[in-house]
Amino acid sequence: MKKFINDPFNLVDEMLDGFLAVHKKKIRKLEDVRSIARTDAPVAGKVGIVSGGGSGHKPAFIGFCGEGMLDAVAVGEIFTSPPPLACYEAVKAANGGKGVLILLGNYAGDVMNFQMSADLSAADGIEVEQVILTDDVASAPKGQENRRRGVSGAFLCWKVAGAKAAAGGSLAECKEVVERVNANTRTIGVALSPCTVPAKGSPTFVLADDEMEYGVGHHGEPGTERIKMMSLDDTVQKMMNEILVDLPFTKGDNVAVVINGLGSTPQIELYAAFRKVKSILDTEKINIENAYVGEFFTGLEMAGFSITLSKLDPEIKSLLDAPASTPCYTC
Amino acid sequence: MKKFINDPFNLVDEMLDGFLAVHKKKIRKLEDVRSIARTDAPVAGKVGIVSGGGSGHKPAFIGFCGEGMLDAVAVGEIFTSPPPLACYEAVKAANGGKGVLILLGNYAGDVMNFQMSADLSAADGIEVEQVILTDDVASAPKGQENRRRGVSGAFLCWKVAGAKAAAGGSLAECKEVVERVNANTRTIGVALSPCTVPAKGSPTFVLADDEMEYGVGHHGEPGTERIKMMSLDDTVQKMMNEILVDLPFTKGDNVAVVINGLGSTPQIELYAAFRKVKSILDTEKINIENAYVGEFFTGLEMAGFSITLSKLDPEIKSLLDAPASTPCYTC
Amino acid sequence: MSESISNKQMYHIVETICDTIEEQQQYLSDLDGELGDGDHGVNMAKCFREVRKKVEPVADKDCGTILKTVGMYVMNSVGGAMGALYGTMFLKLAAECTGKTEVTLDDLARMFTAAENGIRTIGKAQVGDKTLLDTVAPAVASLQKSAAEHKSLTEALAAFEMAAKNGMESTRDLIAKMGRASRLGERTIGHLDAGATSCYFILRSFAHGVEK
Amino acid sequence: MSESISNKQMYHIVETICDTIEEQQQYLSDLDGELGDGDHGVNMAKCFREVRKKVEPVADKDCGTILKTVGMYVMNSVGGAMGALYGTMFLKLAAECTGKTEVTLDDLARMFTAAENGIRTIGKAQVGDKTLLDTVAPAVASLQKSAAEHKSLTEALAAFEMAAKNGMESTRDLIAKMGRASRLGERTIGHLDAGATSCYFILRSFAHGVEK
Ligand SMILES: Nc1ncnc2c1ncn2[C@@H]1O[C@H](COP(=O)(O)OP(=O)(O)O)[C@@H](O)[C@H]1O
Ligand SMILES: Nc1ncnc2c1ncn2[C@@H]1O[C@H](COP(=O)(O)OP(=O)(O)O)[C@@H](O)[C@H]1O
Ligand SMILES: [Mg+2]
Ligand SMILES: [Mg+2]
Ligand SMILES: [Mg+2]
Ligand SMILES: [Mg+2]
Repeated sequence: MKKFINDPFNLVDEMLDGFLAVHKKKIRKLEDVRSIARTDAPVAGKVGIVSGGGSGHKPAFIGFCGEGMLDAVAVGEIFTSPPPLACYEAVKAANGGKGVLILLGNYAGDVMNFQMSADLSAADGIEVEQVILTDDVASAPKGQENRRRGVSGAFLCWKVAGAKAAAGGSLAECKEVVERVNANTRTIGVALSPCTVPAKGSPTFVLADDEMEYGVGHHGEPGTERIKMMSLDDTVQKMMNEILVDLPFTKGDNVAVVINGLGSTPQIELYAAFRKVKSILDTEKINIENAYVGEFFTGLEMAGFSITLSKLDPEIKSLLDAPASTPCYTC
Repeated sequence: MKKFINDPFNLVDEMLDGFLAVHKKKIRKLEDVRSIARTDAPVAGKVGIVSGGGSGHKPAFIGFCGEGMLDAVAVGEIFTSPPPLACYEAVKAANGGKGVLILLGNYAGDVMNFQMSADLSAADGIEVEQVILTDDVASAPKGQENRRRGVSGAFLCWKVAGAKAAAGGSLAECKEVVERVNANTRTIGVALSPCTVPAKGSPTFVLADDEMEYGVGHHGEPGTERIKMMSLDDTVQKMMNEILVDLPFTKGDNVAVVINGLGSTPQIELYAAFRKVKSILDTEKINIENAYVGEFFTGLEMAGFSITLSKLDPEIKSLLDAPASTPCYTC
Repeated sequence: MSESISNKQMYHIVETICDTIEEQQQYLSDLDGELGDGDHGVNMAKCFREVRKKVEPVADKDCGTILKTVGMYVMNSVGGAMGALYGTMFLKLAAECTGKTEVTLDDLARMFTAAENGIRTIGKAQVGDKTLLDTVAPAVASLQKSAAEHKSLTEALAAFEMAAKNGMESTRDLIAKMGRASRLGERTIGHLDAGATSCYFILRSFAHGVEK
Repeated sequence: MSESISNKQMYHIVETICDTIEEQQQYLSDLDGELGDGDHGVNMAKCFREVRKKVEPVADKDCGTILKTVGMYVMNSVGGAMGALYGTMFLKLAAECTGKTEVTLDDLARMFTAAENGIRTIGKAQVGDKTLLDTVAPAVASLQKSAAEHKSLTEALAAFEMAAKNGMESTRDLIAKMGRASRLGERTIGHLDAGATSCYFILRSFAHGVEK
């Protein structure tokens, strides 16, 4: 393992020290727990939006804490969900008196720890709702959507939830709009090489020189198939075939596209992938309204990318376009 | 070589197709040449700021084309400077009648091709000035600063030049302020693993499992030393020792810091590196006014990072803080 | 062996847990590597290294305090499914012996019943889902049976350990229904579940720690 | 061999350049890999593969048109130091034989003198800096001398090739002062310069192409 680290067990704390120093205008650390909040949280009279999860997904989650997106984020160890107290304090910090919406990926640890924080918060009289995100088509078959992992589609959900809350939406409205986004979002990922969790020191998987892990998760979870290397266009075509039929996306749909680098795939390849996605959607007469290319939800230094399609309606489109100002995303 | 590509010789064009489709609100392609400009270029009565160089440095250069930064960018093959015609058309597209400032790295190809474009532009009656950026301390000894490579310090130069031009600065003023930034900026890089130029197919260098390339260039140029792996803190200390004495930066200075990932180093490590930079600067009583952590000027999927320090004065500080809206940087 | 566990023995039990997890770190990570993300040993070892330090200052306190100290740390510092599940387990164990410097077999049966319920509530797993519940549930059932039959503490703990072990072993032939491993479906057959295994080491430490 | 180069021969020369670069691609990249970024062969091969297509439609035109077609493509499509330097070289060669269907030794000497000057102006290198100028300069000097001495075209081209070869070989013992390699200082001794080598192949093609 070659990494720029000191003691691996201090890495998340050291990262957070640096992150807080760089972004002190936008975010602050909560006391006693490893959670952050936008500097002005709680915003009185606004629904609080909270997320969190393991670290190592740069820029997720903390990079999206700020105006128009997440009010507070609980920060776990690398690829490990944060403990209930961190989640609970994040909820309290986000609570502006209008309730708090927790958005989380569908990982056992996140589900348990956020559930406990929700119980603690409810006992405090804070109105709390949760939406568990499930956009990864590779992680469970159609019909079992609620078993699927939440992956890079989360970026869209955070954006929409934050914008809806900023626009004065009620807790129920914020929850409903995120559920709508989640229900209309599909993602699939592919990897060329693994990542290494510093505390563990060995790669999460091993691939031959001519192999790809198809359907990989962003912690390096095994995908649905180990396939031979293909050209970029063939790879994208295979991924799109799977996503398009799953929802399904059909002629005339308006969509947002996210091409998300998983860590070490150069942007040049991501934009080239977008080009192929666009040409497929053009053929299908599906209209791209919003496009995001870059790193949103990575798996340390994994080489790979994911494609997310999300069917839009006018409200969701306008919420995506609403202003946001966070450390890693501004619009 | 494992990459998401089709024909390597089409990669830059395919990338650009994707890039233009995603960022069509901010940038457009020029006709007949591989160059881009902000959609509203030329901005009448404003000095035009132009840069360009080889591709593969995501988000540099094209990611910083837009309001408040670069007006036009000439796009080369991977790690290869763009031809004179592309540079020339970029200059013409940026020319709002108040002259054009070209900023370039100190690479033989860039110097030659931009010089030819400057000659062609001058023949057209366009007032053109050039500043060759030279922030990499590892690439030539002190006293021979003009032989040094231009690396991630360029990000600060583009920002400042763009802001000065937007504020109504004359060509001479824009040139002067960039020269001031360049003269006060120092960078050093280190790599853990190489990158592979797709058309070539083999890594730019080979390192043993316990080695780092110290002083590496962002095309994978050999550094000044091949050293044994060290802890992050020791690595940063060594880099800072070299940068600090070179200018020198001294007690009471106000600085901007850029921690630039070279491609596949996770943000978590970059922020941890920033933490150590900050602790060293705190000890030296050097005050960080602006801090930038992320990818600004990469070398494909190289694992590594660079540290840039730039001594600020009030004007430069305010130009850094001025608004910008580009595909990959907004403030 | 006496018919109850003293607070001193409870402290030994915790030390035994810490020692065992440390010893088994690599083994647990390897198991998790087969089906999960391979960090189970590292996570557990890091956690229980810290538990050892946290518990030392309360070594002389009552059993409830000792176990609550473990549970609070595990629950609030570690994170992950393990933090929630083992945190809940130790906090539930603690809650049932608050203030006690001696814990009888009846107490122990009540404590573990509460722990199992806590794990079921938070984890929502069933027996057979290839999780640590497959270790916990038969061990707790055995303890309840021993208590009902007024077995000796020694006999009860031996049966408890054996039931836990069989429970752990049972996961080898199961298909994972929970956690990361559940995405692998049939591919999980033939591998022990990492959580079920670490849980066995913890439960075994109750038997072994008392012997010290 | 006649005492001038016909436009037909000039076309053969260009074809020979294209063939040679294609053959030597790996060798050139390997040389560049020792001191530079290892792409010289790939860049040159990609370039001259396209040159071949661009020149075909003007195969019957005058020498100036043929060489200008090469120069325009190299200058405006390839990029890099090579695009600027070789682009300049071919455009300067072309400018000195505009409209000519026959090129004499005197013409050739004038053409290459212009090319050398162009390369010096744009590249700002000196002889001895370990660049392609170390190939060009002695070859051009030899051509000038042959012309002054009214040597036969055959003799002149043989001497031209030999001078280019020696020039290329001279780079082995030099320290690079230009381009990427210059950052390596003394470490560059013992390696041929990639640009000097590709330049030798180009100049040699003038001799070999005429023979065809
Ligand atoms: N819902 C659940 N109920 C009980 N145990 C569970 C549940 N989900 C996961 N586990 C246990 O968690 C173990 C994995 O723990 P660990 O590797 O530390 O966490 P992670 O999967 O987050 O890396 C599994 O082996 C399984 O025994
Ligand atoms: N200033 C210069 N004048 C003449 N030749 C130069 C100059 N700079 C570089 N070269 C030549 O360029 C060659 C490298 O070409 P190439 O590898 O294609 O470009 P790059 O260095 O951009 O990858 C060197 O071998 C050298 O001969
Ligand atoms: Mg884990
Ligand atoms: Mg090159
Ligand atoms: Mg695990
Ligand atoms: Mg080269």
